[in-house]
Amino acid sequence: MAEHEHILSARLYVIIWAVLMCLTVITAGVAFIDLGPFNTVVALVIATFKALLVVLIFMHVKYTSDRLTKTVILSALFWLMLLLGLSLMDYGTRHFV
Amino acid sequence: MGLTPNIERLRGSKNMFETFPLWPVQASTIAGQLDLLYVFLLLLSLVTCTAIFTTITVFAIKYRRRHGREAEQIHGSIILEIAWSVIPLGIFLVIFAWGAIIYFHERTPPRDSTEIYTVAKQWMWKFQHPEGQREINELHVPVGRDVKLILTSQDVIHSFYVPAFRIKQDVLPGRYVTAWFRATKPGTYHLFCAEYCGTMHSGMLGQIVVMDPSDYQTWLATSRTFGSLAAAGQSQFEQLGCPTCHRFETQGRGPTLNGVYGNPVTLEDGRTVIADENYIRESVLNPGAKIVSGFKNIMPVFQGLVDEEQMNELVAYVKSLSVPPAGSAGNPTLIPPGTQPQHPKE
Amino acid sequence: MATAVVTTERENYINSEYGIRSWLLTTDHKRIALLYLLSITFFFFIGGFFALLIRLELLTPAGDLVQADTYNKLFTMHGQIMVFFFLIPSIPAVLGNFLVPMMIGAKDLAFPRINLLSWYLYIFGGCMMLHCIVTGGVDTGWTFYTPFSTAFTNTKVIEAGLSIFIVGFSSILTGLNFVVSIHRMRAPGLTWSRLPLFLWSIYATSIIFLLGTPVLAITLLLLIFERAFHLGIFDPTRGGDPLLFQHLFWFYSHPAVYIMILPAMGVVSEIIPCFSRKRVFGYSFVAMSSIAIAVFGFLVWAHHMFVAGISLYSALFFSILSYLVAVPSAVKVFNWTATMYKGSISFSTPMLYALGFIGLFTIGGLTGLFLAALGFDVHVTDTYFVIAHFHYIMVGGAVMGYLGGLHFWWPKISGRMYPEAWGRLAAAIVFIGFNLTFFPQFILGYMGMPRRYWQYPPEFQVLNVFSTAGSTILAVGYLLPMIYMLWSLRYGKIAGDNPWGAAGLEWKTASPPPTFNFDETPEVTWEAYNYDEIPMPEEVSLER
Amino acid sequence: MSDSLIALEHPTELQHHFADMEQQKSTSTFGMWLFLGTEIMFFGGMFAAYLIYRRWYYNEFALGSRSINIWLGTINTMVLICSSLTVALGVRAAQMGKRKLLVTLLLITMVFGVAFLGIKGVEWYQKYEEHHVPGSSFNASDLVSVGQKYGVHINQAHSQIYFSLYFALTGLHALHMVVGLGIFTVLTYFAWKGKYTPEYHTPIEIGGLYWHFVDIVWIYLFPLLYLIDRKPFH
Ligand code: HEA
Ligand code: HEA
Ligand code: HEC
Ligand code: CUA
Ligand SMILES: [Cu+2]
Repeated sequence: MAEHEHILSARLYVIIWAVLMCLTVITAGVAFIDLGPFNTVVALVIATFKALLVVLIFMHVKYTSDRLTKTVILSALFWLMLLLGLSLMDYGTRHFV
Repeated sequence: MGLTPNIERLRGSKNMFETFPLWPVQASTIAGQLDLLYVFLLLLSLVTCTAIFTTITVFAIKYRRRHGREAEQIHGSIILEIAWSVIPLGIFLVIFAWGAIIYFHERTPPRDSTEIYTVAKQWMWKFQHPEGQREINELHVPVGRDVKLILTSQDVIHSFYVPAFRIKQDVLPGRYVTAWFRATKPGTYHLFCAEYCGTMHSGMLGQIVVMDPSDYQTWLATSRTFGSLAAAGQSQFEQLGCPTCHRFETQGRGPTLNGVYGNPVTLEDGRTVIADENYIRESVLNPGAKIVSGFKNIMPVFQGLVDEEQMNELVAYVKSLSVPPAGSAGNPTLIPPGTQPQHPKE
Repeated sequence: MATAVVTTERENYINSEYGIRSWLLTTDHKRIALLYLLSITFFFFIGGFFALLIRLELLTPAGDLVQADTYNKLFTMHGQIMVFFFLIPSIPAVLGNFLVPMMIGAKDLAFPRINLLSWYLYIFGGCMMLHCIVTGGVDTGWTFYTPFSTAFTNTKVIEAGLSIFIVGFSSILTGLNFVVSIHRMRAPGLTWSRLPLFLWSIYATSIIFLLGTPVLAITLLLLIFERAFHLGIFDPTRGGDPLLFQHLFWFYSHPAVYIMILPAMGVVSEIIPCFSRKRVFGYSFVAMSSIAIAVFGFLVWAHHMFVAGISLYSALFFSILSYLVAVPSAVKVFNWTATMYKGSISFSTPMLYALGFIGLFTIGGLTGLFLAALGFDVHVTDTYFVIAHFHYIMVGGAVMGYLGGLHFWWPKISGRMYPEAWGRLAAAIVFIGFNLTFFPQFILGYMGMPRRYWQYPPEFQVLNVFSTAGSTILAVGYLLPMIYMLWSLRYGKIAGDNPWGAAGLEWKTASPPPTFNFDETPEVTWEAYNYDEIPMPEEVSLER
Repeated sequence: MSDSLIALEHPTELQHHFADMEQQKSTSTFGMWLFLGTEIMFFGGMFAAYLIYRRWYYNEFALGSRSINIWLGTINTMVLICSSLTVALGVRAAQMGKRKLLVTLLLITMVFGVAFLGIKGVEWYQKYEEHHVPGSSFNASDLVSVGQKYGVHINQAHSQIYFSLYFALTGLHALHMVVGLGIFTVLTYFAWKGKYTPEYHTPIEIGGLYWHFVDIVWIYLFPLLYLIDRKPFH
């Protein structure tokens, strides 16, 4: 294993950390500006971006050669969407007919 | 009330073979349609099962282990695989469509049904007829009339089930749901509670008495009435002080309620909703949830001040203020204390 | 007789160590499997005992044997025990635990200590459930519908919920172990396309364990909070929606029914080729259909809620998807049948159970199609039709599969043969008793007899009497195997390493297997089910 | 087969049922990832409830969210991100075999973790003082009057649903933090004992995965609970 184990530079970690910190400030700040329905959108986009950074860099997913890890993450997210999407579908259409 | 309010009903016959039916009575328009689907499904299953079981039996006998005969290794066949996925799928879709059509029919009450408000509670059924009759655990309806039930529960989830009509609907607390039927055959039929609701779930029985129209008229005439439901609603309306805000000649502090029911309402946040029973219910119990555009949120919350039956009366009253067809044939209309055009009675 | 050999017996997982400690602290997957076997059997008989009481009560229309409240507790605890403490763990935790490492040619599961932990979780949850039963029980139905369970009943919902919450984690960890082991620990040469179908189905089951069970866990947790603190999440008087509970519950519990049936399908896919001496017909289709069932099984949950007040559109959606998920089941049934074609079929007990499985599962599955038809479901939902449907699949299907598998691998597990004649007799009794118990319930259901009824109108009595009679026959059928299998532990004929002449790595090691399964890691160079290369021993064939 | 024989040909950290270190490592990490997958679904059930009630009771959710201290929330987010950094660096230290650095970083991580829980505690205490803890003493009349000021109607029962979800989500998250702290205590102990080497440090790695996951959950909880509606009223 040791031969293809990536040791990332400490600098990269610190940069990512700095970006995450900034994004936290931004997301809190943006919440005070009225963007209509886009407030939620912006907040979630930022959150997703932050989560991606953590997953890809801190959790090394970007550097693993193992496709299985990615499959696991994606399928868990897919199943989460099933749960949320299909139950919301009921709530969203109750007023029809 | 004792724990076993309806137990006598269960102890009718003496010998268990006295009645031994194998098919439920058909007493509504839907029953026939449903039984047809059932017969189709039974035949289909019979054919499928016979085919599969015979094949297995034939193979089991023909290819049973014998000396000197080896099994022949066969790996599979794409064509067969496709055939036996696609053909069943096709059959399945037919069943789906058939079931869906009946369901659609079951879930859309005809426009001019008589509306009967039903309140379920542990462990009894209460019915409020539009003409003002009230019944407990017994519902009288005439043959041939479309009856729409507007159901709600006072406590837990119950389920309104009349096997002879092949209809069932879970009755939820805090919300109206509807079901409908048109009886086709006079008689007395079981009403079951089909959703488990506690100790006396199996005692939450009732009877649906289907009568010839003339008998029904007599029954109406002889049974005690409490004034029509909408009229009762009107007096509730006045007692609760609704008219201070809801006037009929003009828009008061609250919107006029004439013609609200069944029509779209524009809300403050720009959405439009159709004012159905649940909307009216919510407007009274939790007015803040949907604010009518152009009005302030000043209406008091009536949650806890009206019980389910009073709520039904209020709903019936507000509905009576709208012109048919949104109203219903069976419901006597009230003359609102305003200037809204009136429509003739039934 | 055979007892003389004991002294010369090879060292195996059973005799390698002695003493209670060596069992309670074992990390050997085979010993853990036996621990599960014992505990699950225990719960099966408790659940069965409740079933018998239910049936006795229903012998007469009036509620005369027990009180209404007692009856409600009986079916609740019957359902909860049978589902969560017997059927869900049955094949995965007993046969799966025993066989998965051997079938992949590994020494153990990936995480042996976690495996032991999941048994302890099971036992902990089980004891809690027993405690709950002894001190009062629950009466909500196994489905825990709100607001009855949160605001109305005064029975021990919290404790029952917690116990199921805990066994849930036992399932999750078991599933995790299986998926990881199957991915990472296969013997060299054992490619995915050479995997026995039992492993495919266990793999599919584990997917459901992993992605479904957590949702049940959180749902039960919310239920417990709601009941303890009246938060309002499921309580309509506080603005909550009782249907949300149903959505969350069935999101897990529909896939859970596939947890119960998939492993049994896997067992059948092993037995039929063995006793037909043939490769499975359409191997890859049978394998893929397991995965398809696991995945599509997550898309149909609201078919349990057609009359519950969901929207018309989602009802249509969930109905049509229920039909899609039935297709892979159909594919399996057809492939099993085709496997027998031109085979060389013998009828030992496992094969009888497998054939019984096909028949009863088909009937259960077909009636599932009835239920998925929207309009039809309106009439029969919450009646005995549903009861009959799922007992056909769960008792007629899954339990038969479990018993079949237990007989099939018994020689491997114990090193002894069970008595064949008794085995066949018991299989026949189970089959007859089963049909007598549950077939009348289809008719009852269509006639309109609601489920969870303590008393019922007299016109339903005749059919109920049949059903009760059948259940006593069934009880005999279930007691027999327990007795003769215990008997066989001591007096059974010594089984060879491969008494059925079966394919699969587990048969290539000793019976019972040594602690680390294989003396050296096997290398697989053949396809699964290479029955053309393995002869069946004469005894099996002559015995027919 | 005797154990000593196995020990001779196997590194001590290799469990008997694995062929080599590589297999052992990839097995354990895969196991952790799968577990994290189940965790997503675990939180998922509550997200479903959250989404539905947020749509139904937007005003209550918005005002409830306003009543939570955004400063504490933001600071806590930052604290967690810092802890994620130290964990990532810790894994790196383990990869390079720097024992002291590893122990230090693990300890700092735990300090951050405890700080997070402390701040969380302050926040909960504030809610407790405001009677915003769901249950018999729940009282959101303050929110009702805030609502009146801005012309939004607040139903206290629905506010309670918001706070229930708030406490359930943050509580469950905090529980994960506590478990994480437990794991890290053990890891620190073994790291201090010098158990982890560049060849064998899988426990650090999967412990790290867990910690990062808990961080990610928070990254979502923060906007979902604290930032529903902070924009000025007009
Ligand atoms: C192991 C358990 C198991 C399994 C595998 C299934 C499988 C199926 N179930 Fe079942 N079901 C339950 C256990 C199970 N069920 C339980 C426990 C309940 C009640 C829960 C409660 O309320 O307490 C229930 C309830 C239930 C309902 C709700 C009933 C109600 O309460 O109103 C529905 C509705 O759609 C349904 C449908 C199906 C379908 C379509 C399948 C399909 O997967 C079946 C697929 C199989 C086949 C179709 C047979 C093989 C096919 C062929 C041989 C093809 C040839 C056929 C033709 C060409 C026509 N089930
Ligand atoms: C895996 C699942 C499983 C299994 C195996 C069974 C097995 C059986 N079930 Fe079960 N059943 C359910 C799952 C299962 N059931 C579920 C989920 C429900 C719904 C619950 C609810 O509504 O909430 C239900 C409901 C249910 C009902 C409906 C109750 C009602 O709605 O009012 C009935 C009625 O006949 C019934 C009967 C039986 C019978 C006769 C058996 C038989 O197969 C059992 C045979 C076994 C034995 C008879 C054991 C033999 C043992 C002895 C003879 C010794 C006993 C002595 C001691 C323990 C000392 N079951
Ligand atoms: C203090 C004044 C006030 C009182 C008393 C009052 N309402 Fe209202 N009502 C309003 C206002 C203002 C609105 C519009 C804003 C809203 O939707 O909440 C309204 C809206 C409604 C609506 C929705 C109407 C529409 O056009 O969509 C119904 C139905 C209703 N009220 C019924 C009642 C009933 C029944 C009562 C008595 C039990 C009642 N109201 C008492 C002020 C009042
Ligand atoms: Cu009411 Cu069951
Ligand atoms: Cu289902």
